[in-house]
Amino acid sequence: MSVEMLQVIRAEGTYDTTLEPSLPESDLKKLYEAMILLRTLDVRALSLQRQGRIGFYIQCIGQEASQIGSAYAFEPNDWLFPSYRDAGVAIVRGLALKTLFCHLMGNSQDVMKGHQMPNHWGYRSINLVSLAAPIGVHIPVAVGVALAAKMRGDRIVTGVYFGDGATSSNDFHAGMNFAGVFHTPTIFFCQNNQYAISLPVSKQTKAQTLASKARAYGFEGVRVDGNDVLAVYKAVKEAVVKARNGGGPTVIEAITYRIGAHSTADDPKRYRVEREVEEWRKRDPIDRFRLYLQRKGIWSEDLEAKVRQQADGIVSDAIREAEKIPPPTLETMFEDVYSEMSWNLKEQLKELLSEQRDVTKR
Amino acid sequence: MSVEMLQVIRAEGTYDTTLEPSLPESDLKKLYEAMILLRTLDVRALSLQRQGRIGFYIQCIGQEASQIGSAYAFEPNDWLFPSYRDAGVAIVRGLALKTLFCHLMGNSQDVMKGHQMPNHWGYRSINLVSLAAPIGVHIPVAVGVALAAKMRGDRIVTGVYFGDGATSSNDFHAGMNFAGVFHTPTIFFCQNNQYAISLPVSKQTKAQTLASKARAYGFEGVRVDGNDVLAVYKAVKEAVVKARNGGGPTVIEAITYRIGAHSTADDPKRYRVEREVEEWRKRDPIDRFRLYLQRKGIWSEDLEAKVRQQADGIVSDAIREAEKIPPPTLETMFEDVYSEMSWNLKEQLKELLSEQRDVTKR
Amino acid sequence: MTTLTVVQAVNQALREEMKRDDRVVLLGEDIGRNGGVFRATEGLLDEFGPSRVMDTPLAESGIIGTAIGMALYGLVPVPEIQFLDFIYPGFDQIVTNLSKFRYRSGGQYSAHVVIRAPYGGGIKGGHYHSQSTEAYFAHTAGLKVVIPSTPYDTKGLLKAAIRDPDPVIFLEPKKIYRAVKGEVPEDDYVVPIGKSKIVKEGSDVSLFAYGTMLHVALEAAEEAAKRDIDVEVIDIRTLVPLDIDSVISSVQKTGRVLILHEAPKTGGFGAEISALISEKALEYLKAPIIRVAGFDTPFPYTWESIYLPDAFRVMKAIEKIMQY
Amino acid sequence: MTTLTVVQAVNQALREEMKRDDRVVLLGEDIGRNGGVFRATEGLLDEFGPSRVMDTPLAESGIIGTAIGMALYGLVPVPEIQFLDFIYPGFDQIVTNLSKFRYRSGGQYSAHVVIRAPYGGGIKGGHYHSQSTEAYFAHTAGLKVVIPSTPYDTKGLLKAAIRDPDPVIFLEPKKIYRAVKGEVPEDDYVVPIGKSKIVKEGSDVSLFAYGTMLHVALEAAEEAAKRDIDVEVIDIRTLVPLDIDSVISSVQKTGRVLILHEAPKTGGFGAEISALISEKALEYLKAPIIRVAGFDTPFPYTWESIYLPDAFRVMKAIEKIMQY
Ligand SMILES: Cc1ncc(C[n+]2csc(CCOP(=O)(O)OP(=O)(O)O)c2C)c(N)n1
Ligand SMILES: Cc1ncc(C[n+]2csc(CCOP(=O)(O)OP(=O)(O)O)c2C)c(N)n1
Ligand SMILES: [Mg+2]
Ligand SMILES: [Mg+2]
Repeated sequence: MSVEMLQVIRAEGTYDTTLEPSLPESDLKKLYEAMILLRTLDVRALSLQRQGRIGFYIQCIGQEASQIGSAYAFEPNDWLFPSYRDAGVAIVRGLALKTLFCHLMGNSQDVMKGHQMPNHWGYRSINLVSLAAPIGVHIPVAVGVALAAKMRGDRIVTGVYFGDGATSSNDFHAGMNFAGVFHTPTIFFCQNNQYAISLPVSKQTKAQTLASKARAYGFEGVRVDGNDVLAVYKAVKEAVVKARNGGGPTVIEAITYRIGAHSTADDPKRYRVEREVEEWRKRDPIDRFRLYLQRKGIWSEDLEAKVRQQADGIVSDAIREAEKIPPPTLETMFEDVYSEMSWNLKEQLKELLSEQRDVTKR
Repeated sequence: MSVEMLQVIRAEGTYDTTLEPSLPESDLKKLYEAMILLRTLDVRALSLQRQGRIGFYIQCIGQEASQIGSAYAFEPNDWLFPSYRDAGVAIVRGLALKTLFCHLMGNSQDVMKGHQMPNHWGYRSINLVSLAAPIGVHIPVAVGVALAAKMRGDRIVTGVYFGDGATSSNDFHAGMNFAGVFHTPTIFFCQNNQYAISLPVSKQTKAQTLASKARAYGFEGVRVDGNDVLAVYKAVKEAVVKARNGGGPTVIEAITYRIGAHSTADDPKRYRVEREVEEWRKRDPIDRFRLYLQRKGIWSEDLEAKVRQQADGIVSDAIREAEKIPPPTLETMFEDVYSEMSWNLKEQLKELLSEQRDVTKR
Repeated sequence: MTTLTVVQAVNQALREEMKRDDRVVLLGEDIGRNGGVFRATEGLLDEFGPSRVMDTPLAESGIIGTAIGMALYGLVPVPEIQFLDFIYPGFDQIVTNLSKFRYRSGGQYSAHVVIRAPYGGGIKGGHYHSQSTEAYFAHTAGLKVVIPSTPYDTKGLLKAAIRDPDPVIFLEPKKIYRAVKGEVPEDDYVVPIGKSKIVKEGSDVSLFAYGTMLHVALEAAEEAAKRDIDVEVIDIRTLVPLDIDSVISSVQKTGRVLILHEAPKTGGFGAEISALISEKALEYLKAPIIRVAGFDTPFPYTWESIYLPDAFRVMKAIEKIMQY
Repeated sequence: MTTLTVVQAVNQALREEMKRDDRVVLLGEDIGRNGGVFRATEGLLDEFGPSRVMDTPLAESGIIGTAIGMALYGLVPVPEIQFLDFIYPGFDQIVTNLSKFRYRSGGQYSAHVVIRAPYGGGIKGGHYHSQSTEAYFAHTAGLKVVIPSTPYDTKGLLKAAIRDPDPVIFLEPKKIYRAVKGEVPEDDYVVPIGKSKIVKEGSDVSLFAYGTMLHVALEAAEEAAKRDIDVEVIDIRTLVPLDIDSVISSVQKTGRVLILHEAPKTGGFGAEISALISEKALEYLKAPIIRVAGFDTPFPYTWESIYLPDAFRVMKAIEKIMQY
């Protein structure tokens, strides 16, 4: 297994025409728009959290190419299993941002009914499966969906998103092995953003590459430049097509970097030097793609202004709308434990309501 | 990673002098004696179980070269973590067979005090760690012992035994990764006996070889002919020396075959054909080593008779002695839950004793 | 009607449900060609083929995690865990995913999986083939926990579990897999989840038990009858959701409570039953609530038969309670 | 004496024990340079170096399994699990190895490991950063389970745990990590494992609590005092082995029992306390035993403050019990 990595767009925006995926201009623009929207969302959500308007947030700044490029390679009926950092996946799937902010706020229009903490999204309507925080547990689940679809003869693919740290988890091992053995149409999309909270990937594993771990399960792994949206798109697209045609699973390792903190509860200054971050800032995935679009004659100042304005509008509107929505009722806390409320839950709900407490305090 | 496997003694007993380990005749004889003793023990223990004189047994017939050759490559102060199938490891360590049978019988001289079921051996006196039945859980423990020794500056190595099936377990993944990251002196000795109960290894994983899984953790794996005691010895010895010299962990995959049933509760006719077993019987590890010894002029009919008689004697004496030993006292059931008996255990013991029941029934 | 063992009843329930509903699939270790180490899935591979009876690698988190995925996609997976003692590599999947999928998704997804596992002592398997840890699952909101004690109930409850929209932990009493036989109708029926059963009416003591211990309870009740003590034996059957009304009405009738399980006493499910009783029916109690249970040790090998509660021990407790 | 927070007390206990005994080593995720996500190990890497403060890969079964091995070899590992909610990948190691090493080896080996983990609600972390599953551990024979509620006890109990020869699950109330401050002596002391503490004497109701809920109990007791109800507040501190004598004598005094924990009610540790009381002190009870607990749902996000028992809810229960 080579430690090479697929790159289409070079740092300066030049590109390898032999590798360039054949995407029409409209798609290239969509990719760009999505990346800008994601960045805009990310910045605004962080500031909302700082202002106490949402309780918690996990940024993805720096990983836009990985998220947008990969998600774009799937078909709408493919099932995706994003991680907490992957707002980009939801964006590509067309999730309305108001819906997303209602979730971040846990209000009464949160599809998750305020049951889950921010960034733990899941929307059946767009085949995005609800996330659990414990690392790795979604991996065999994604394999199970793929296996079920295969058994049913449905030609869908599942894509599961996780980080470098997740490769150490039990469920990475179990999921990968089951995917290999049952030859499921599953894409294991690993964003190697160099850190698992404070742990650098060099201390996470001594494997030469994360992609190479696929060999332990009898299938292929591919490394791509995770800050190059076209490389990511190309690698994932090929893997998706292969999987859909019965070629089995693939691991994609996208080499990228977590520019921001792990989460709003983290302070990266404690464990990494600013200079390293600066180095990676120079490899910004949006800048890189912009240079490419410029070279292709697609980008213009006007386009930039329009795209940014549009993104700002979408995000601002979504926040404004979402903030109007009241919290869910107390009853919802007892819903969805079971398909029907059991006697003990009914009893507890009844007692709670009989307390007649002032729930404006929360 | 090649799928070749190290072989020293060929099927007919000829051998590769360039690979032959330099063992004096006395060691070769000891290896042979140990293999015969192990086979003798295995056959007798099985028949004891059939007669109801022990409750359960797990045979290792066919895997003698793997077990004896590997265990022989460690030093006495190295810590070994055998699996339930590895009576051979205990034999090489010099465990008195009476002690072993007292364990199989769970009597009052069982060092485990009758707490554990048969084949779940562990003897601190010979650095053999007590086993748990759930597959894989001893793997990170062996890594932890190695890590602690390394931290203490003690130049010991740990050897952990498991089967092909165990490579799918969570704890294989965790243990291997920790060993890679902390560069521990640990030998992962995998007896690939082709089956995990009824599951053939081809359905256990799609990896080309089990040894190759080491690469996913940044270290080396080696495949050896597990029915060739010298090949096993050589490969393990090299790995042990490397580990002791700070070279880190190694996986050894010994290719062998489980000639018998999985355990006395298993009926292999349900899932494999007799012809396959016959093929492997022809590759009997004891026969192979005998041919080698013959070619080396070490073996004679006399030696054979003596070794067999000796083994029979040791096993028969041990069984006779062990069967004389009465069961443990009821009190022992409450011991070793904690360093000191807690009030609830005392209360329960007291109540039990006050029942004044006839405990000859058991 | 035919006479079946408990494990045959499992087999029959699986077969019938697989015939009835092609979404029902089985997966687990050695369940295919080998028919399961206890033969619960015997013959099903031949009948339904390898895509509905899947032998899996040795990884319980893979089995349960994959099953959850299959359920999300609309299948009804019924994984077998070879021994309950081996479920812990998959415990994270149970606590984190299985029990919370419906809740965390606001009802969008449900992980309708029925995990079958033989539990408890009785085969001299030491602490790793004998444990009864139903209390872990009963304390995990979002799971239902069912433990049958007869062939009839086994078939009816397993069918009910497979048709129930929620995840069910279905624990099978391995000690009586073959030892207990009973009449089982050949036609389709279910035994509802969430309902206990008065197996023997009585007026002096309420004896609550489930699984293997139900039979110990009955044996003790018979013994007690000889001494003119009229024991009511209730088979709990479903631990979660517990049939609280039946528990309370029995206590109201007898005023004396004995709870029996083989799991260690401390923190066992008996504690929950006891606590509910002293919360809801304290005024009816004529004597302390007694739990007869496994000792607070790991499950022992040699003294298994002494560790496991038997009629002798239960009888002592009945006497104690009557003398109070 | 200095005033410390709970998390500072953890840090001080670790530092002192590491100084006292060079067998004590720490391992876990982000505990080194980062000082732990709650800063419990802050400064310890610098003081003791990377071989005694080890950042590990993201694998709890690796952390706990490796720690067990280190303990067998004679070290005293104190792994940190970042949140109790993340312990389940290592649950097999706990149930299978940690709790049973001494037993299964007939006392030859002991896995003297102290697992520290922040537990419980209070940081709006949803169901995966808030759970209180102490009952799982309390039902696992071979483990000791300790939950402190004050900085003083945190230091003393953690030191005791590190010196105790048995494996200890040491759960730290994350809600009050920083919120509760208290005087902590700078010199060496231990608070014995297995002893509860009467935090406030009283004669009307015995209120048992631990961890974060102890403070809720005290607040409720104060409120009750205003209404002339004299509540005795007992900090359980050690769940296993429980200080049964103190529990029973308090009940004998008051005859009214209220048990408070934030874990879901069904199968929570409150059930065990209740069951022991109705087994051993039924005749003293003047009212039903009431458990105030978390609801039987996964831990919710938005309504966390309502889910968690508070003084308001406890006060309602006190009133109910007094009116009985
Ligand atoms: C089982 C488990 N252990 C620990 C954690 C705490 N934790 C949350 S995120 C994280 C690091 C994950 O790193 P990685 O997989 O690289 O993803 P990234 O955050 O970099 O996107 C850790 C340790 C967790 N969520 N689950
Ligand atoms: C976690 C777990 N799951 C299932 C089992 C049941 N079981 C016992 S041995 C075994 C097969 C092990 O196969 P392998 O690792 O190849 O070792 P072998 O028995 O062939 O020596 C299985 C599935 C177990 N002991 N532990
Ligand atoms: Mg990362
Ligand atoms: Mg095998």
